[in-house]
Amino acid sequence: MVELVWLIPALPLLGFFLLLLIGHRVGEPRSGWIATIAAGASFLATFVVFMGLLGRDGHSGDRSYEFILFDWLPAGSLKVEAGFLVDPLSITMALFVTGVGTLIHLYSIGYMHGDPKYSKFFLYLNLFLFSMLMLVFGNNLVVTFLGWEGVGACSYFLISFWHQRESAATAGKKAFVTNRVGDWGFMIATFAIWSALGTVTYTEISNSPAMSAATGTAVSLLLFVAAAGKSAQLPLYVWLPDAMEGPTPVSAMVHAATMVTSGVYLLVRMNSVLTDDALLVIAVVGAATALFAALCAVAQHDIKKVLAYSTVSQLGYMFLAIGSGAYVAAIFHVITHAFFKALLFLGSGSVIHGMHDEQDMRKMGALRAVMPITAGTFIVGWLAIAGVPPFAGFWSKDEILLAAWEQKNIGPLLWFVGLVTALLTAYYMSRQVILVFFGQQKWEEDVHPHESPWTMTTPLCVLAGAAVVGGAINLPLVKDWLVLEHFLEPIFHHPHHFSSGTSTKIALAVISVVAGLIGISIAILSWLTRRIPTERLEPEFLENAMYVDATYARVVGGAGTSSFQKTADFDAAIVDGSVNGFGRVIMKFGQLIQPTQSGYMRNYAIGVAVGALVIVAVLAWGLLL
Amino acid sequence: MGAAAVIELLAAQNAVSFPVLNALIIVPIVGALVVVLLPNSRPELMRPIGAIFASIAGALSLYVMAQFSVHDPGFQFQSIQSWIPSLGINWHVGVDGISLWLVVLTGLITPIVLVAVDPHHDPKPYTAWLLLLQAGSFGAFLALDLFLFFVMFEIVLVPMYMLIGGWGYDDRRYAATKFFLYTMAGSALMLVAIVSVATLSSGSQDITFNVIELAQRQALSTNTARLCFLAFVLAFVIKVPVVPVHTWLPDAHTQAPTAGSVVLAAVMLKLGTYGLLRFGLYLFPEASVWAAPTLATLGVIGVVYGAIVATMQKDLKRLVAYSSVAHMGFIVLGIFAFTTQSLEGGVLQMINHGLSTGALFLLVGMLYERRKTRAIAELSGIQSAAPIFAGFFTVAMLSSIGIPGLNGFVGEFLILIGSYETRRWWTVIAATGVILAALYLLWAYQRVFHGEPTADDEKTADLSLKEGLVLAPFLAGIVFLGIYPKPLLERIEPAVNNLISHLEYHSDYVQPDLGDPVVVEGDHGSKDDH
Amino acid sequence: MVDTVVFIVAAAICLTGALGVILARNPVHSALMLVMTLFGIAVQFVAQEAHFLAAVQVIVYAGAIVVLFLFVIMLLGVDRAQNLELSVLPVQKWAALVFAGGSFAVLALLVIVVKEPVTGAEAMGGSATGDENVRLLARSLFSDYVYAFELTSLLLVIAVIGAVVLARKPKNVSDVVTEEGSEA
Amino acid sequence: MEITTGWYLVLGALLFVIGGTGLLIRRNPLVMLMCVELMLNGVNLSFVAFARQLDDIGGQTVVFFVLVVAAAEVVVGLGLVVAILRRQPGTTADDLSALKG
Repeated sequence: MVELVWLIPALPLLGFFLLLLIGHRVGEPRSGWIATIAAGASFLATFVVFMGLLGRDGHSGDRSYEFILFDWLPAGSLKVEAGFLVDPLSITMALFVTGVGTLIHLYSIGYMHGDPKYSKFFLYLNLFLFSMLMLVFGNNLVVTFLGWEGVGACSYFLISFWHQRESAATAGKKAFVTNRVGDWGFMIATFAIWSALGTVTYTEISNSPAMSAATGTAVSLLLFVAAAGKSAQLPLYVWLPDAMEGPTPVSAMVHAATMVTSGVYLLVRMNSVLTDDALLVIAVVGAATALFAALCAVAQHDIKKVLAYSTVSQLGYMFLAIGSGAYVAAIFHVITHAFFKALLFLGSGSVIHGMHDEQDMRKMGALRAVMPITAGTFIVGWLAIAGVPPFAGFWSKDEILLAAWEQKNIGPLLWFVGLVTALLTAYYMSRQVILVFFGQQKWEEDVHPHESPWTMTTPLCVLAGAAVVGGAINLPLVKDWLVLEHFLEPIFHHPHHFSSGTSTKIALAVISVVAGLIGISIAILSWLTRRIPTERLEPEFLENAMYVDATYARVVGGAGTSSFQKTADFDAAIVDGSVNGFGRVIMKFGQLIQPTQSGYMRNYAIGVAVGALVIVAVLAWGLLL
Repeated sequence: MGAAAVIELLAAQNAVSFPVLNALIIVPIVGALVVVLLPNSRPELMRPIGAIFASIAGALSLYVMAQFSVHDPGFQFQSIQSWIPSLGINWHVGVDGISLWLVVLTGLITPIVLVAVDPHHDPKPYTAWLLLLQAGSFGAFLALDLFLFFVMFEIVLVPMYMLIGGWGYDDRRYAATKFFLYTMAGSALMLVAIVSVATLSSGSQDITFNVIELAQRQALSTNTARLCFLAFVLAFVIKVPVVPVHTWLPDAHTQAPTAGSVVLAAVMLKLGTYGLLRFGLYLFPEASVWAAPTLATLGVIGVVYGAIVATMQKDLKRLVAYSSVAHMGFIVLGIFAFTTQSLEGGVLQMINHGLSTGALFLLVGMLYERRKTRAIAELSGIQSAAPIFAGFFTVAMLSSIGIPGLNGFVGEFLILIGSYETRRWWTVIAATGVILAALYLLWAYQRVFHGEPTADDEKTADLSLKEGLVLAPFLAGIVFLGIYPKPLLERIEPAVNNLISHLEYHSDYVQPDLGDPVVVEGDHGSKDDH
Repeated sequence: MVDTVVFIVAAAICLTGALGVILARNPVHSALMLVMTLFGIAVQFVAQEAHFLAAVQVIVYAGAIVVLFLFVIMLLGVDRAQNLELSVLPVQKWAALVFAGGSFAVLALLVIVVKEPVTGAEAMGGSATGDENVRLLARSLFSDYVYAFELTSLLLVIAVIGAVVLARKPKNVSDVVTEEGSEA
Repeated sequence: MEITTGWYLVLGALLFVIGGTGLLIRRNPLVMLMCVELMLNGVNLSFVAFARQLDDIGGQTVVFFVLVVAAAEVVVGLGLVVAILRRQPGTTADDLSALKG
């Protein structure tokens, strides 16, 4: 059954072409249904392939199946095939990508109701899903890069979907260009790997001898540059908060659940080449990003901006896990995060929908009563991300903190940063829930919030269910319960094992739960019961994300633009100017000798005569001598 | 084997087979004559009849493609007619994997632009010049005789000069003169070098201008060869164009009529890169290796510099022109990296650039027809008014940016991955070009297509069916080559490998063995054990 | 002795005529002086045993070309004396004199100093001596130079057509003078 | 005194120089054409003199061709003069300076 893998990306692609041809004609809501069915069918196909893979023996390396479509780029010794790699990692990713993707497609049917470009939105969504699946299933770096760029392009289309808004158009462009910086790293890493190992195929890379330390570290760091671009890590995170200009389902799917985690996927996929030096860098950057973004999230007022910074922060967690060598924990968190963050985004979308496109949390409040399903599911998501047991987020976050604690060089420091981030996360999410669903009604009288249609609430309920029980796929302490870890084990070069004893594990877990509860308590005290003055909790410095983005903008808009402009002026004035100057010199010289052309024939004749005389004289001179 | 023997052999072959390459050059010339002889009272006939002849030539080029023997590294369909026997000059044409696709591109682009672009006045000379341009381009790509090549290389200047000067925009005279003088200045020295190469390599043998023969002789002293190489290279780098001799291009592109811009970008610039391959690397292997670092550096400078300057352009057409400078820089880098991948990528990128930039110029031309302006600042929100038009533009733009799955990526990727082995740091810098490409194209796209349309923009008509059909071949090519470039690559590869072994044989260059991994002793991973 | 006398007399005629051509105010006088020079040269030709050329010189030059000049002068009515102020161009006069003096000095010097044949090339056309000057010339013309000879006929035809085209009035199609001239 | 080839050559040179001087100083186009004839005759004389000295009939053949070309030249030249003077009687060579740079 694993041979059906080609169907998984083919179905959304089919949906894309169908919508391209007839989407305009079938209109709303049928075009939405076409896309949703394509995504759902893709999920079913993934499930079938998954079952087929499970049917194979897990230990003899049999759970790795390559499906080659055709030679893509055959050039000399370079062989790049358009091929798929089905193994535990790719199928795990594909399951939640198609699963969450299908739910978001369904949600969008209701959310995009009435939009003039309704069918186009679904067309992009299907294309995105196709690209994402190519990224996941590609059997070599280049096919993954195809998906990598494909999701980048789709993200660009979707962010600037409402391009009439200047800010949306700019955000789309910014996302694409920032991602391109990462792509640069991806390309150079690919070249270096091919140069060193003579292959770009994953199975061959993981079976190759290790590269020299310098090359290995360089390749690892370049891959991390790629991942940092796509997964919004410091210093390339700036595009993600702006990406919230896109429609909310896009934020949920592209910028929370799937695309932004592809950096994590890439590093996990390439785990065999990552060196210890590079891992340390990844861990530090991941931890720094987690803390930085959590701090920024504390002071946001836009309901989606909070979630955006939260996403950046959670992605930082994942990189912290990778840097600590705990790849399974990273993938585990990718999955649980996909559940609860998609849930939160969709919930926020439902709120925005119900509030008629109001996004400022200060104008909400007490929506619990009018939007019961949205509120209930949102609260589930909140508890999951805040790390309250037994919700999904608790388990994955706990594993990451444990991995950080065990990091060889600066473990406790990383753990502490992670812990503070957990506290902050619990705080800002509680703040959000309180501001939106509890407290006093702060919306205008003429706004009439309402619950969303069933197409929107159904995905919320499903995701809420997943956010509650999602942690069950990898429960700690009991060895047989680590389902995900066992399933993924074949793909790892150096399997990671936690060395801490059970008591340490429990102690760390308790501490993190306490940290989460402290965060929640502060939020309740400040925002619900107003015991703590709230003004000081929203410093302007944090509201503006520590002015990083503003600094970038000033550099790009100031020095960057002016240096580009100077180059263009240089081109016009010096390079082209010298060409025209050469022409002018010739013309000046021509004007200089122009008077000799008097137009009098006899003048010319005398010129000829004297010239002839001189020639004869010279010849005669030679003859006489 | 002497030239005379080759001629005899080929004469025997010619007796039986149809000289399709000669027909390829002659058909458009006949077409031009027919168009010239048509009565002036029937202006509506000019373009259709011209298009028919151009299409016949296009069909012949497709025939050549179909009959082309895939794994033959040498020249096929050769045809030799004696021309100036006392000087050893022959009408000698032939096609190999490097020129094949350029010929096909020339064959297909010309009929399309003839159909697509309305000259608005004087259709007769317009059609005739375009046909002559097609014939000259065929001749330059097919010539295997240095003298014949020079003649063809110069012939194509005249139609383009006339097209820019006669049907261009406001500043057309300046642009046409600059174009003509600049390229002529470059090729003047090339003529000297051609004569030098032919006479100095003759020695005790007959003088010959036969490229294959001269490449085999390699009779010049090192310094002479380097000097001659530089003279050739000067002509070609101006044509490509390589920074800093590129400034004729933005003017020519901007002022040329749409058809001129498309052919200029798709076909004529390729004469430069094709020349570097055929007459640079092939005739002067040692000098090529000697000059490679400098030329690769110029290529990389072109990539970055062209992109930076493109970013700040205020004229959409000029922006696309500077993007050409950047893209051609990639090709130059690929050529002077001397690996199978980089050279294949370079040849492929010539085709890719022709398709994507050609499509972009067509689209900008269509936009100009609608709005009578090319200034980015005067356009806004076109996507709302003309979504299909914007969609076509997006695809061409993404191809130019180098999104995988579209053709632009394939060429760039092969160039860069091939160059990485021999020109590592050049590649690292050149790869930043992909960031800049996204920057300038997306910024321009945002300003022109995104945003709120003004009252004028609102009225912009969407793509008509005819325009869609004209652009369809470009888009089909863009997508097809992005997904399945194998048919092209497998025909290019033998010729490219042949060129590299020629290079290795005549110089101390050795292509690194890219297929085999570098094994680091004692540092094996644990996975190898089982 | 006779040779010397003939040469001196003929040379004197030639030079007088030549100076007359360039110094006469009236173009008609110039034309008549030209006839004088041409006649003197014909005498020199005879002295050099070029009998055929001497005859042609008289018939074609004196008989046709000079007559043609006179026709044109009469036709256009420009037979008035002209101001012999040599030139409106200031430098011209002096430059012309320098040229005249310089050229003559160089040429005369060459003639005097160089004694042996200048080129040393072998004779190609055959001997020029003997009584059969006309026959020799004819053989040379119709064998070695036959293509050039035929081309001259083409040249003459073209000259005729050119003259007709140039000289005709837009209204009057035929122009007697040029018709006549074409027969020369 | 024996008349050597040199004398003929000096005479030819004199005629050539006189003709050339006339060409340079006269403005009347008709006279200028006559001066050209003078120059041609000076050269012709040299040719004939050389033909005799070198015993080569080729020199005389060239003179024959010079005569033909001179005739053609005069015909076309006079045609031009007629055309010019008919439009603007009294035109001199110095009036025809439209090609001034």
